[in-house]
Amino acid sequence: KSEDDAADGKKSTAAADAGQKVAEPKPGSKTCTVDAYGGKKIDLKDATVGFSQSEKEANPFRIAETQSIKDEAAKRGVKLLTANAQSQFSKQISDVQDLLAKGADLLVIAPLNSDGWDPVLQAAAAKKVPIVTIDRKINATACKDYVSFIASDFVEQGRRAADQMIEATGGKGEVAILLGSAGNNVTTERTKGFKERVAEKAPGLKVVFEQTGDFTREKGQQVTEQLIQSKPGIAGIYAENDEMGLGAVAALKGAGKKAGDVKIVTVDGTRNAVQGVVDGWISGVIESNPRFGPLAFQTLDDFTQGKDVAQDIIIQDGAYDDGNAEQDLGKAY
Amino acid sequence: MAEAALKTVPLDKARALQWLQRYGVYAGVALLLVVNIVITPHFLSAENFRTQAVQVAPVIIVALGMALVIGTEGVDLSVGAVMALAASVTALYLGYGLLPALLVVALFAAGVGLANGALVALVGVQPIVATLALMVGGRGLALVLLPQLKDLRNPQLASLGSGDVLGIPYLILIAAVLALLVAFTVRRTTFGRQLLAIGDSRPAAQLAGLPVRRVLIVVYVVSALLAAVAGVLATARLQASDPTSLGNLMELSAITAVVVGGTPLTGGRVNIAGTVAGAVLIQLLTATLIKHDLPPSWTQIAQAVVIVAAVYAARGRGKR
Amino acid sequence: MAPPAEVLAVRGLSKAFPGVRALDDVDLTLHAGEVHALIGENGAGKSTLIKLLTGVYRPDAGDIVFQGRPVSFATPLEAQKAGISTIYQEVNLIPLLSVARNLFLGREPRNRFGLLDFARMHREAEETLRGYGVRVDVRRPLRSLGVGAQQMVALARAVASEARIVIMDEPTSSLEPREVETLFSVIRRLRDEGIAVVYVSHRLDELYAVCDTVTVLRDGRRVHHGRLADLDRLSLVSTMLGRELGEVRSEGLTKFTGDHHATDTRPVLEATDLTVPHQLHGVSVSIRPGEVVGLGGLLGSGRTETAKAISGALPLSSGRVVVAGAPLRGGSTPAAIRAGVSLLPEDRKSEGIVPGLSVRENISLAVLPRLSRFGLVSEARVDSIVNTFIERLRIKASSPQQKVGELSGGNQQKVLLARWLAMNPKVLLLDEPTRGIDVGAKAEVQKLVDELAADGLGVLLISSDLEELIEGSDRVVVLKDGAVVGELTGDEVTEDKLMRTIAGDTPARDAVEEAATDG
Amino acid sequence: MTVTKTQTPVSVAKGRQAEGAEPAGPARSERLSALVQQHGALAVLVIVSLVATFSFDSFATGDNVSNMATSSAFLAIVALGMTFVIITGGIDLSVGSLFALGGVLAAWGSRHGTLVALLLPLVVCGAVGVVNGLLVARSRLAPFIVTLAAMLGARGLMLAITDEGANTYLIGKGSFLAELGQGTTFGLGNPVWIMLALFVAGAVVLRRTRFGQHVYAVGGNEDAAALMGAPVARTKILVYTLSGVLAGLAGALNAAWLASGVTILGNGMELEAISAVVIGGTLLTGGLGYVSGSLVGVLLLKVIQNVINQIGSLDSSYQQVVSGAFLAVVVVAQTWLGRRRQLM
Ligand SMILES: Nc1ncnc2c1ncn2[C@@H]1O[C@H](COP(=O)(O)OP(=O)(O)OP(=O)(O)O)[C@@H](O)[C@H]1O
Ligand SMILES: Nc1ncnc2c1ncn2[C@@H]1O[C@H](COP(=O)(O)OP(=O)(O)OP(=O)(O)O)[C@@H](O)[C@H]1O
Ligand SMILES: [Mg+2]
Ligand SMILES: [Mg+2]
Repeated sequence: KSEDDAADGKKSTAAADAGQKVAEPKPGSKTCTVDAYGGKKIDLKDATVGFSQSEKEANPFRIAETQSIKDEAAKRGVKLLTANAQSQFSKQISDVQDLLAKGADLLVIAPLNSDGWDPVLQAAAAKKVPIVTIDRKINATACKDYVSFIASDFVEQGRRAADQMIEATGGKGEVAILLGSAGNNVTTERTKGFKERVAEKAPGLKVVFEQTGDFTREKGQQVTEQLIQSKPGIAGIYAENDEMGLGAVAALKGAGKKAGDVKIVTVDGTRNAVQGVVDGWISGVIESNPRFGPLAFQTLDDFTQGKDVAQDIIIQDGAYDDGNAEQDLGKAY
Repeated sequence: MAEAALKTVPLDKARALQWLQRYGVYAGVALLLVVNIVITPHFLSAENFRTQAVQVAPVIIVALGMALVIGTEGVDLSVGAVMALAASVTALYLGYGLLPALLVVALFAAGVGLANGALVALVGVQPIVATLALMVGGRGLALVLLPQLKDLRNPQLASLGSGDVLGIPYLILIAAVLALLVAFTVRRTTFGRQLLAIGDSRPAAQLAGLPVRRVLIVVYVVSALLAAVAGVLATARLQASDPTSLGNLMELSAITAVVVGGTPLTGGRVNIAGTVAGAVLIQLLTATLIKHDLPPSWTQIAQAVVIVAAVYAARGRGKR
Repeated sequence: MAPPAEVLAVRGLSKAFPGVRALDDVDLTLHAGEVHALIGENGAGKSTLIKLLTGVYRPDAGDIVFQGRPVSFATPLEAQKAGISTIYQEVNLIPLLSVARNLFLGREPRNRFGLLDFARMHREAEETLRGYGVRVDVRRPLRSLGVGAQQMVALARAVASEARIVIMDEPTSSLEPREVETLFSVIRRLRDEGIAVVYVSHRLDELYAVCDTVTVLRDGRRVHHGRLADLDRLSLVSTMLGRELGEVRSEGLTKFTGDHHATDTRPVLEATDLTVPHQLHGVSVSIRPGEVVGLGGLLGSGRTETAKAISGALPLSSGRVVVAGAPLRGGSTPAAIRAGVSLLPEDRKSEGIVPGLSVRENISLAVLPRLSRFGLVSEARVDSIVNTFIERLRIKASSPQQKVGELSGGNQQKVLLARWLAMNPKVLLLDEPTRGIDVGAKAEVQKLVDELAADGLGVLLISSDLEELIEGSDRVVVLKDGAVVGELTGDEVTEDKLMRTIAGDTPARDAVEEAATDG
Repeated sequence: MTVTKTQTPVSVAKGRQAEGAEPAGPARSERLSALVQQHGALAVLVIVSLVATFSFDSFATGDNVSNMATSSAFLAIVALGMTFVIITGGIDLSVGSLFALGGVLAAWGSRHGTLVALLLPLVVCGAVGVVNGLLVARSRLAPFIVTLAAMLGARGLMLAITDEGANTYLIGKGSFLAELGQGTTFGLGNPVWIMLALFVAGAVVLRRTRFGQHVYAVGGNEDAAALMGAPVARTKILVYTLSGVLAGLAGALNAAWLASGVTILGNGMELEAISAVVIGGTLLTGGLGYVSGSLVGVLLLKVIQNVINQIGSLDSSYQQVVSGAFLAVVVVAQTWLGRRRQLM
């Protein structure tokens, strides 16, 4: 018996209207077709789709992502093969190869890393298997090595987080960044966007502390504890995911701070974080929507029917702040 | 006397070496404290010391069990997984109240400890491989039980994580009591002596009629139980159960603390005070690097250097 | 005849360990073709001297002149290359490697591609070993050989290199008589080739059989040197122990009186039909209180296994052990110990002592649960027991806190005896209790066994030292190939009879060679 | 003290010499169990593969086999070095980090030519290996802790040269290096051939050279080996160096295969390599081991992973439970077989 079984119920009801919306494609953005890619038209219904997930389905983002793929496949009656790389990149490479060997006609990949996909792309190209990558980009040529890329713009997420931070702190003071795990390009891009925007719009805001919290709540808490001891005057903390942000909240609570004493901005949009906004501990959450299923399958469907699909499908992410957190809580995952 | 004069020089060196061998860790801790007090702003405050102590407490608790295991010439790689398992089980059973949940946690941990102990003592599998199997499987089980992080809102658990008596947080208190208990066990009990004898020479212990298998199994169970305590405390502190990342790499931190603290990996000797100091040394080092906002690459390299330096200083003297 | 060339001259060699002056200002001279006995009590410094000569330890003071040049070897390898080969007392060969590889390690024959030439290696290894009476499949791992054969491999290895000096630290402690003979013939051959031999042994007969000269060490100092023939056995012992000749003479060389009287006719230990696959085939032994029963047999005849089976250290496939009327649960050492059966293992270093623990902890190891309450040790009671035994057995240690690993062999043996005596056992199984310990300590151990038997203890005595077996036992059970082949009682216990029973119908030589060629 | 507790006095190590009843018996069963210990993993591999072949259509296909071979090659090269280390009675935890470091160095170096790209990882990782070896052999520190430190240090170094992991260096398409990693010869990837060549060389070195004899001797009984004149320290330094070099090489080849110096590689690889070596019949206590066994061990791990993927529907957490359980079963089986052997 769990402590708060009841709370879980709410989730599913709201999930329906929290699907991804595509940002208006910029004029002139590139598209791809089966002919250009060099495959053949097939009917998605008879096809086998292979899905390679990068990390264990153990955090809200991955859970929602895998679930949404599975749900959509079930809805469309498509045969789905799945594999999970358990955060090991070498395993993901062999996972995808296994999926190909098992006869996947189409691939959806949530890459653990942007680089190092040559062997997989070659193998897929040899079999003319179209690839759609979700949530993270593969560094390769679109419409040649893969069909399209559906994801949020991480740099943009960083920029928007910076906007929120500037607003919350009034653009002055010292802020800290809780970095994601080292070597991860989500980390790199969310940092880049944040720093760029701060430098550009609020020179009064200084990034004085950047330490990794490995995307986990525990590390986020521990690092923040050290931070508030050595820099008691810190005005804001930018956490590159919700978990670290919640860790920071725990640390602040532990140190006897009040909600709002230190402004926290996070990225992801999980339930707990949005609840944090409602409670006043978190100033803003930039959404990174994990529900890739509908969009991914729509793209595959269009593509296999011979229609044009965009090469870069950037999702319009939402954001939560004290204005909308309460009513949008249901949209969070 | 000429002879005496001749001897003083090498003798002093030998003595210094011996001193370093015995007190090196403590000297290291003292040095880091002094350096920090000088260069780190706001270091010298009760709050700060409390933070460091609270953060290191779970590591110490795990390292205590690890020290016992290493004393028997074994090693336990599954401690991190047991922490995760403890977190999962706590979350699952907290609905029945804290105490019942803790009992179930203890059962699970004892199960893992028994499995480790049985593989090592009854089947004769090398500890490193036996516990590796449980490290992989244990974390898997934790995730099967609770596939994702879960927030816990239990006031009792919350007070366990952040409450205190007379200003001393429970976490520190528990770690201290456990450390004393384990140190006492090693020094004063039959079990402690038997453990050391087994670690020093297993065939001799066997022929001396010691209950070798029982002692080994108990040691692995104790290690698992201590890891579970650490897991529960970490969960209580976090107010959330996080089976994915809780206890990751804890086995390495614990082993490092034990070895840096002067317990040899070859068994037969256990240094509990040193183990505590070893854990504190690594904690202070990490804190220093974080507080001065040095990049992670630095942290890792610095840890590597400190580990080697500490073990080098404490090494048994080589060829005479 | 011109005096043979001086091969080695050692002057003023000293070495101290923390708390011990292991060697103090020792001189030693060796000539080509000389067999030099190095003797002394346990802990006198013999092994230390050897280790200094061969680069295992560095001397604190003194110099070593080898073949006219001062040398200082940094490693045993250097010493070996220069021409000093050693058979060490404890560390020997590599059990998992094949016999041939052990023999040739470091000087393997190679073919023209620089790769090892196994065919040649095996051929040569077989040939070489045949010269030492060992016929085995040299491709098998060394550990599949008996101890004696292993020792012969070590010997062959040491002699095979271009040695000028061959040092043997207690080479015979695990050899059987026939093998000792082989060893002696090798030593004589070395002597004829002008190679100097340093020979360490606690067995005085052997010294007189092969050695020309002698150096006696006592407490790390050289107390005598000269021709061995000039000193009779008793004087040798008295110099070694530093006691008056008369005193030594009056006490005799063995301490056994040989006549114990069983106080009870009912046996305290009855082992019947002990069977362990491949090792024991239905061995039965019974011991009455106050009786010393000897267990005779060749190496590998199953004596150790019998003792281990009785003490529960080996699981039985059939057979039973009854102690004082109560059957024992098989295969459990703790159960046997609780019932009052204690085993002093043959292999003191790896199965007996716990080297890293102190004398105090080693003595109290088995008895600890009795000195504890709720698992807590009563330190006062431990101290009192430990002190009693240190005194009673005259254990020489710098303090009860000294590590047992640092003690000399004899004192380690006494610590083990103390461990068991503290348990107040009913039956004591002694497997080679005096192997590798000096005459003084040996006499003390023997006297102790006598006293214990007089107190009503049942004793099983395993010894490869026939003299000891004959003088010590009331009755001798003889084993061969894991089965009882005879029993001698009372007047039958004579050297001649025992030898014949042990050998059985087949002469010893054939038995061993037959075994050696299988596989 | 030179005389440590690792020594095995002859008297414990003795085996059966005289066994009247059945003279050939022990010898034959000894050989048999030696055979099983050496090839037990192979038997398991064959069984698992057969079962998989009959259960899954897509298992025994050319594609699948060649994929498994390629992805095994890198771990196998690492395990080869680990085999040498473990036979000496040591352990090397730094290989995972060195694998990552080697890859990054190769990718970085590829901008300065193929030679630099290939040599740099070998030299740097080899140097880390030398340091490991020196600390283990000369300063007599425990291999576990020395290589644990090296594991941290090497990863730190890798992060330092990639701007805390933010930079991924790429290897130019069509370069010699990329061809080396991605090309195939007779249907198998080049890394597989390189790996096979290394294993053959490794087997020859281990079984047919003096150095190989020393490796076994040091692991079998270090003190005895020293007294018998084996260069113990040099042997140890060499095996750690070899392990470092091979880990670096595996990393470099992997980078060539992936055409980039991926920074998130190699976590936990040391444990995988150790498992493979142990499953392959090499004793962790040293003195006994087989290069071929390690290869089989690696393949076994890969096949199991492949089978889990073939099942397809297993939850990621169940996958872990299954691999843990499998590991336990294999080591228990190994230990039973090994124990029978020790009785001899
Ligand atoms: N490594 C060591 N550390 C401390 N003390 C030692 C060490 N090795 C030897 N000793 C001490 O040096 C002295 C001489 O020991 P050594 O081994 O040379 O005696 P030994 O004459 O060979 O005796 P035995 O006949 O028992 O073999 C002993 O008191 C012993 O305790
Ligand atoms: N599992 C086994 N299979 C075959 N032979 C074995 C096995 N275990 C032990 N042996 C052999 O059985 C023989 C009996 O050995 P044991 O030690 O009992 O002889 P012993 O008479 O006590 O001689 P020692 O004087 O050396 O103690 C030995 O040669 C030993 O190597
Ligand atoms: Mg000696
Ligand atoms: Mg014996």
